[in-house]
Amino acid sequence: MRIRVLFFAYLRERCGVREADVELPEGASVDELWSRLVTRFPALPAAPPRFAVNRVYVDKGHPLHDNDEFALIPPVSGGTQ
Amino acid sequence: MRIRVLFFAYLRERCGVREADVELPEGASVDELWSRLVTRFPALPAAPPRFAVNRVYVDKGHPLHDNDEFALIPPVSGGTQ
Amino acid sequence: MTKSSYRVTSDGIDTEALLSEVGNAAAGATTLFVGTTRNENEGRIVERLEYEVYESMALEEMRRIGEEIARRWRVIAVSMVHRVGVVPIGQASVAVAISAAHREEAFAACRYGIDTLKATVPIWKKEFYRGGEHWVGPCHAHGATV
Amino acid sequence: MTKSSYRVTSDGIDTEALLSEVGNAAAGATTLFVGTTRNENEGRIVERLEYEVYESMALEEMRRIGEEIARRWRVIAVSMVHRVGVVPIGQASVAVAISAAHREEAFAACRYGIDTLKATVPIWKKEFYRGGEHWVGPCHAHGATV
Repeated sequence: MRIRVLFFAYLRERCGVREADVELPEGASVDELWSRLVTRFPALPAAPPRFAVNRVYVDKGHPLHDNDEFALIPPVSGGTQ
Repeated sequence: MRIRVLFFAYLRERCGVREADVELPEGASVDELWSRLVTRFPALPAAPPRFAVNRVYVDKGHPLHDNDEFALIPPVSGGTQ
Repeated sequence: MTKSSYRVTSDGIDTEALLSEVGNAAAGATTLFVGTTRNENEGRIVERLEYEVYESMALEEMRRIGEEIARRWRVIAVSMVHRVGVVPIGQASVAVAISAAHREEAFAACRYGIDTLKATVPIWKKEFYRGGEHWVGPCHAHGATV
Repeated sequence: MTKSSYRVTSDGIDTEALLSEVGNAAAGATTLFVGTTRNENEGRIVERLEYEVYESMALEEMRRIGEEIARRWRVIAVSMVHRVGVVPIGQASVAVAISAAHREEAFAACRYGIDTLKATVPIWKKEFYRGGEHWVGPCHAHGATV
């Protein structure tokens, strides 16, 4: 299955991409996708950011499906104090 | 000494006056002024409202001075909920 | 040093002016509370509202509230305004605006400001509804129905 | 039934429009929070600010916050807007407006709204200051100084 991966803010700058497609075996979870990404983008930090699948926060055990939109969500800072 | 007394809201309407002058012996307190007012304005309620002297809340023991501005302050309701 | 403004007005309340009044380059957080006259109170349909004020004391009392706010929280500016006279239903009768570096202070100060204003500032509201009128206050026994 | 509006915009935030959006004859209390870009953060003089957004998720997340507010408090209307792109110093970057019958709910819902928005809505702030730039976040180790 194919997952669309989105990069934002400092992760986008460090990895130098806005998005990437990743091929994964059926039934793979967010955790497995993160491992794949760390290999492909060595600039990713060791500590994972938050993850969203189809615009909803998920934890690392979340199962992925073909065509899911997966986002790496660095610490957010909407607005000011 | 002479005290200027101000009436507001429902107390103004019940007593039918906006203000009144009251002569009191030197050294009289708010409490004594209130007793005098209850006699002069029988429409005043038995339970006293809050009192202000020269635009500051005071308690009933507060001593009065010549030309003080004394106000009967019914329950306030600034604004809405 | 806190910037402050306290007003009693018989005109409509200009919230935009209030917000720009408390604006400041150091202010990260601005809070505004607006109290609006409602068309209903305790089951009665309110047709008209009128506010009476002891103006000189109301302004002094607002200033005391502002000074207490400045003592308790690190705020940059405080503005309070209360409309008096006839206030049409759905229009603002009171507003409190606060600016501060951070939102914690801005919220706490605004809440304290409106709560204290409503408890201590000598302004009285009279509701006119179908079949009666009523001075509104914590002690409803004081209201007179005609 | 709560009325709601959620927006991400690259234009200036119109607080007056936000306030009239949540206006309602049954609303006695309106609260507004405005977050403004500051000229200083942790001792650095900030010259420019830029916000990046994951827009589709940001709007969904704001809607989820609004729905949670409607579940937890009796509010009449909720509006949230976040500005993105370059935001000049001193201008509003985010605003939350709430109307309710009573001020207790209006304050609680507004506070929850801005706190949750700042914690969960995927928007990132980059500060540009003399000699560097910096992605702002709870974890400052993630910032890159150039």
